[in-house]
Amino acid sequence: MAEITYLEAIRQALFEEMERDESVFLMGEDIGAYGGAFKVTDGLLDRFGEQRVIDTPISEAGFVGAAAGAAHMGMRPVVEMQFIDFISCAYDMLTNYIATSRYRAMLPCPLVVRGPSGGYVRGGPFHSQNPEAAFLHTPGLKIVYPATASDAKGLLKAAIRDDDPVLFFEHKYLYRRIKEELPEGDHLVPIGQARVAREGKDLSIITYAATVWKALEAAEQLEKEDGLSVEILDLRSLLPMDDAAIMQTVKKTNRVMVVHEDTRTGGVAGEVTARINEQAFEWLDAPILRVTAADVPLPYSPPLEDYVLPQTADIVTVARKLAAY
Amino acid sequence: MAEITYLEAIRQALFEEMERDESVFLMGEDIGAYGGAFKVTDGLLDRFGEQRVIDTPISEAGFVGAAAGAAHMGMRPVVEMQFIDFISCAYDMLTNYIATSRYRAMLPCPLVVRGPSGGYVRGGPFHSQNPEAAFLHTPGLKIVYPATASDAKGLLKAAIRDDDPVLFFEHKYLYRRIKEELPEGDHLVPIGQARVAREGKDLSIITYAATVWKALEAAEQLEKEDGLSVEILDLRSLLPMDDAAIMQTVKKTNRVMVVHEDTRTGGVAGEVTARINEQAFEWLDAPILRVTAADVPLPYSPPLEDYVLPQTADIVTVARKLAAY
Amino acid sequence: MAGRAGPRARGQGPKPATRGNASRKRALGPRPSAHLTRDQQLELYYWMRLTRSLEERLVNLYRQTKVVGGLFRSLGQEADAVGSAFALERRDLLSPLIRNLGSMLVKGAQPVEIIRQYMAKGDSPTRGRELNIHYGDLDRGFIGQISHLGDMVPVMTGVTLSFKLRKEARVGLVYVGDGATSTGAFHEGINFAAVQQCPLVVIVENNGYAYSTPISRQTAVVELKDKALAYGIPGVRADGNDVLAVYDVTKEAVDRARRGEGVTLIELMTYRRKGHAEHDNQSYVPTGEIERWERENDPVDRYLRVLTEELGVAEKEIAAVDARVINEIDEATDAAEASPMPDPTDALVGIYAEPARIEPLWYRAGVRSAVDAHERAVGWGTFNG
Amino acid sequence: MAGRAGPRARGQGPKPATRGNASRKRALGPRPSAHLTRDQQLELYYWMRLTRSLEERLVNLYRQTKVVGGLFRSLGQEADAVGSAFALERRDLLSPLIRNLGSMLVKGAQPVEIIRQYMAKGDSPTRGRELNIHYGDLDRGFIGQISHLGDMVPVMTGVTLSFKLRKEARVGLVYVGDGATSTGAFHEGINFAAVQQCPLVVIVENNGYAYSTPISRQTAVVELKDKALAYGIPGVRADGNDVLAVYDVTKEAVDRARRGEGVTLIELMTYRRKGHAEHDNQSYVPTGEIERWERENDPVDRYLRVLTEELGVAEKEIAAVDARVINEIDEATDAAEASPMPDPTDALVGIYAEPARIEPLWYRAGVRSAVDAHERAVGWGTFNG
Ligand SMILES: Cc1ncc(C[n+]2csc(CCOP(=O)(O)OP(=O)(O)O)c2C)c(N)n1
Ligand SMILES: Cc1ncc(C[n+]2csc(CCOP(=O)(O)OP(=O)(O)O)c2C)c(N)n1
Ligand SMILES: [Mg+2]
Ligand SMILES: [Mg+2]
Repeated sequence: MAEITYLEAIRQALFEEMERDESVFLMGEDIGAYGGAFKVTDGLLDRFGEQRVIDTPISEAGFVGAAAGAAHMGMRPVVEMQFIDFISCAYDMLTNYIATSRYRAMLPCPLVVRGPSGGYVRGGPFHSQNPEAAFLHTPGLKIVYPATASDAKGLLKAAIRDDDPVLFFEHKYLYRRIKEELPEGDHLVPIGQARVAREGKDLSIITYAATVWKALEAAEQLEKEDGLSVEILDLRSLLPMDDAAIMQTVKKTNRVMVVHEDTRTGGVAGEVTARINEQAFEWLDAPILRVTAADVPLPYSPPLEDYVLPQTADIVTVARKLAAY
Repeated sequence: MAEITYLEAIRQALFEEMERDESVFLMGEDIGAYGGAFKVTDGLLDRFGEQRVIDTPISEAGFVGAAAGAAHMGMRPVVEMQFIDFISCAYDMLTNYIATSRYRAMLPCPLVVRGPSGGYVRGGPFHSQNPEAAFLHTPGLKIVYPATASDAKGLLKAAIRDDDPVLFFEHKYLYRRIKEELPEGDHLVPIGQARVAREGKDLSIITYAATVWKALEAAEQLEKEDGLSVEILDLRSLLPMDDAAIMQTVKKTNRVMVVHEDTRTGGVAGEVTARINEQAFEWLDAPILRVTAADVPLPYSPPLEDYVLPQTADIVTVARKLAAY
Repeated sequence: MAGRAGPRARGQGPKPATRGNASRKRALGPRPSAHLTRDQQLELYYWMRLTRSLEERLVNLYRQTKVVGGLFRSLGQEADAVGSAFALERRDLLSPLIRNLGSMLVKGAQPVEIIRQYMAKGDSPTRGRELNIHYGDLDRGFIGQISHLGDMVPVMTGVTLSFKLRKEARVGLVYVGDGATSTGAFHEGINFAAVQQCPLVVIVENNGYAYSTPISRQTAVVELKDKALAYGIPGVRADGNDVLAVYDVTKEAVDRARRGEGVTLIELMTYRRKGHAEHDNQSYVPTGEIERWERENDPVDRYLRVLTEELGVAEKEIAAVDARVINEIDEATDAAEASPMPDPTDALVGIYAEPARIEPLWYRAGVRSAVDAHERAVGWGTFNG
Repeated sequence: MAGRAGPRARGQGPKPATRGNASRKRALGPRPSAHLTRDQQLELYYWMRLTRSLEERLVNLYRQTKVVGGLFRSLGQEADAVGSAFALERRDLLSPLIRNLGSMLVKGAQPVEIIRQYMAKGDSPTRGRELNIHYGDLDRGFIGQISHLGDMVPVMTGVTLSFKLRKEARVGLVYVGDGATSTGAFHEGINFAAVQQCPLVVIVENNGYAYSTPISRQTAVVELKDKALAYGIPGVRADGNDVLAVYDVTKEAVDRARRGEGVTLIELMTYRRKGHAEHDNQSYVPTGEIERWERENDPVDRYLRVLTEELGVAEKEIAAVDARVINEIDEATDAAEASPMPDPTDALVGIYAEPARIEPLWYRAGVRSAVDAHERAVGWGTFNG
């Protein structure tokens, strides 16, 4: 079977779920005839028609809210943010209406909001965001952020079938950069389970999305240059978070680094650190160290962006410090 | 000098700053003739007129954005959210336009967004929120959340004079429940400095807003019943966070609990924990424990709300566990 | 400005009936209400009376501090809520606001549910999770609102979009206040619905105020029906205190939507005679305004006159309805008062489909209830719906 | 739907000039442009030519991969940007969008700044922090946009509110595209400005598309000027490809605002001849549409005819302007190419007034620059303005 990219994996997931369940339909800006800003939905209009691939006005709150209404009635809307940065315009709708729907009104709201996220692409402050932390403290939502083509496909299919609202973040840096062979058939990856991206015994790197690849780069280098055996845990799901998998790697290596691309203060790493601290404090031989972006809006010029975002060399530096601790 | 309430302290701050600087003006829903849903701005219309106390249409994004524009032009807008829960409607404006303004465009944006926050008042899921965590990972914003009348006044005056945008959260449970004598004259409390609310040596409780009072209650009980000496640090400012004060109390007691009213996952406690872990790991004799709300939208019925929110007895329970660790 | 405050300024007040007539003329052939049976005519009265009396009962309970939180009235607006909801079929869905108790009752909401909600009881429709009339039931055809104004418009756009996609001949009705027309959600929702030609009816209840804010500070348009012009949809205005006029104008819009002709915006002229909520003393209202509406334009009085003078309904038939209403409310009150408060740990149930219940925080394991109770909060009466 | 796609469907296309005339007729007495001096008439040509030639230069740099990120064109829309900005005074403030390079140039933006921005240089106005023409200068009277569409409307409401509060006789002008009229921010911003009677002019640039989305899928209104009716403000439509008509209609609105008569919405009919950004192949555009606009309705060609045939400007005067433009752009290009890229650690400066600089992350202390560079990202050409 042929290798496919992260982007094609997402398109396959949409295609297969729309084939499987006619209540699945898409809404978003320019997703029809144009096929989406990144061509993720390319070809879907031809296959499924205007009733199921709906170009919307520029109104994120409007069509995310509409997705909620349709979901109440038994549809399975999948909404695209042209760039995930625009999800901020639907923040109220997502956190107040959608996330609380089942709890306050016993009203299921199964929908998916997906879109291109993340930096390393010279997108500047409004086309590079990682919004996961802003939604992490909203009970009722689920959040996934895959790092591989296989997880992108499996998690999106699971998200569409999930009975609760799921935010599905896609890393645009990975769209066409990574390829892999995917398992045959109806490939599903359960939401809420982390993945060991690399086995190791000396220290653990807990991360997700694009920085999984930087961690892998760093691990290779550390193995070669320092003979360090690094374990990498790819969270994949941020909400719910896989505490068991986190504690397992912590108890195995006793040294932990949390890496993410988002800014440091208030980022997901804080939550991960707090959970480890509560559930595995005794197993820690060193402080949990964070490698993240600096606390600024992401600048656009390459030297600035590269300086602000976490890089492989940063992970190497911190890993050495951790190993020597 | 007479004792005044937390609410009167806020009104005094507004009054004094409007007297001092005519570029200060207010916008919000029903803040003029009606004096605001909680009467915080009562009397200000009579004193300062319709030009400086502006009733707005129901458009949080609209008038928060307007505040930004006015701020660019040298005005000092102070915007009221009728309930802070509605700040979600201005989330895009605050995080994308306002927070980035100085950095991306060298354009100062000095404004204050304030409003009644928090629970313990049977307000239900949409009139009880604590939105601080949603903004904590937005560089460019400042966030304060006072627990006392004195800090409410001093921090609001400082926020209005600050050259950057400040989110000023007021705890509605405290509005009329606490009273104190305020220092004479131009009382300012610098943003970014925590306050030791109670001296102690056995363990530290790091908290802010209404739960400062629950921590104080618990500390009294622990002193009486267990002879435990509890130190309480009131953060007051969440962004920037006073790392020095945090590390000082950690290094003094070596046992730390972080308490907040907001939901647990993704809450501010995670960030505090991560900072302590990085900067004072060696000083920890026990895991940092969190006392927070449960991860659900805040329900309205008293037995449910009381069960979901952190209570004094929870702090006592966890403190005993921490002391015995 | 002050002079322009309040509806009177815009020539409403005593005689909006004429506007109602205007909207009646728009009807092709006989007015839809001409086809109402005598039972249905009486039923309209029953719903209005039930709405008013139920709210009056809630006021008593509120005064006895048995209501948890604020109390919201629709006094003087009963015709707008009842007449519009009555124009829907059973399969249709409506999204009520805080002044639409009447609409919910027409759609099958039970008085005992309402009282349990206000008393935060464990067997209330939301099991004590949400306030006042914030609840829904898709089977009966009404959906629960949230506080954030405007948000229900996009939601109902999606509800009716699903009707369209599935080719179901169902219609959706969403209410917004004059104030909520200023929200971005209102704009984005209607615009999308108009483009998609969703079977949606948008009713703007113009009751003169948004909390304390008169329309003159809410918008520079004189007639809110003109908001429709920005979306390429028809906008009509009718007398919201004439229940038959409300029924007529809504029925026409509902039929139009069902025919697949898309969205209609209806402005109903009415007046909020009570404060925003029970705590609000209405100090901002020009003197005499409330009294004049009460005296000259009470929707129940007006309909009573129609019933007795035009439709030949006998006093004793009216009295029978009144008696039935009081009786139902008495029974509902007794049942609600007897209801239990929620079990605290129910707070952990149903945030997700899976897991159906979240674990209590470790230090709460085994704890059945919170330890310290809190007194009624000062100022909580000001919480909005 | 497809049939209705694109501007042609709505009877635009070849002869919008008539509409322009319509708007001229609206002017009381002689059109404002009748008072333009000969120098000003030539200046208008200069700005349009500078806009077009500068963008053409940027295309060359883009093809040489010297532009970092996407490239946005206003080809065929130069008259709308230039004519409207020209109607402002120096003290007035405008908020441009991605198609308003011309407006910024009129307001004093320098070609070298624009090229430095596109090349992400360290001495660009945003020091490499923001993309393309996302920058501003209050002294020169233009404010930097952010990507989130609609957000600049409330911001300009606040800017002009401050003019009103301080009784300054200044005016604000904000541009929005046809697509951005669907945003909640547009609605909330205009509505508030209308209520407050702010000295604000809102220009809706109707260029037929929002990215690939034709107006028929953006809104159900036929003329975007009718959006004004929802806010109780005047709405006018004019020919956006007739620079004098644009100047006239804008000048009238600006004067009106300066007189304290409040907000005006202007719809300018134009056409986006290039894709949303340089990467966009416009496959969604009906065949012939672009060519027809180019052939029959190019704003520069049209104004050249006016200059030479009606205003008696000589060919060689035109040629002189063209030469001056090319010369200025050459110099700007050389200067921009010679500019340095930013110093990486400048990324830590100026997020707050205090502290003026944040500390580098501990593991970066001493590190001057990031270690691994990244190749040009696939698909980044699709990034929007
Ligand atoms: C987005 C938002 N902002 C503010 C509020 C607070 N609030 C609740 S009701 C209300 C006034 C509503 O007025 P209107 O829409 O006219 O409805 P009415 O109460 O008159 O029926 C306000 C401002 C809210 N609920 N939602
Ligand atoms: C809130 C928001 N949603 C989506 C986008 C992505 N986007 C950028 S430009 C664009 C189309 C804009 O069309 P229009 O407003 O007509 O302006 P034009 O490009 O035609 O000048 C879109 C959808 C955005 N920038 N902001
Ligand atoms: Mg109202
Ligand atoms: Mg356009």
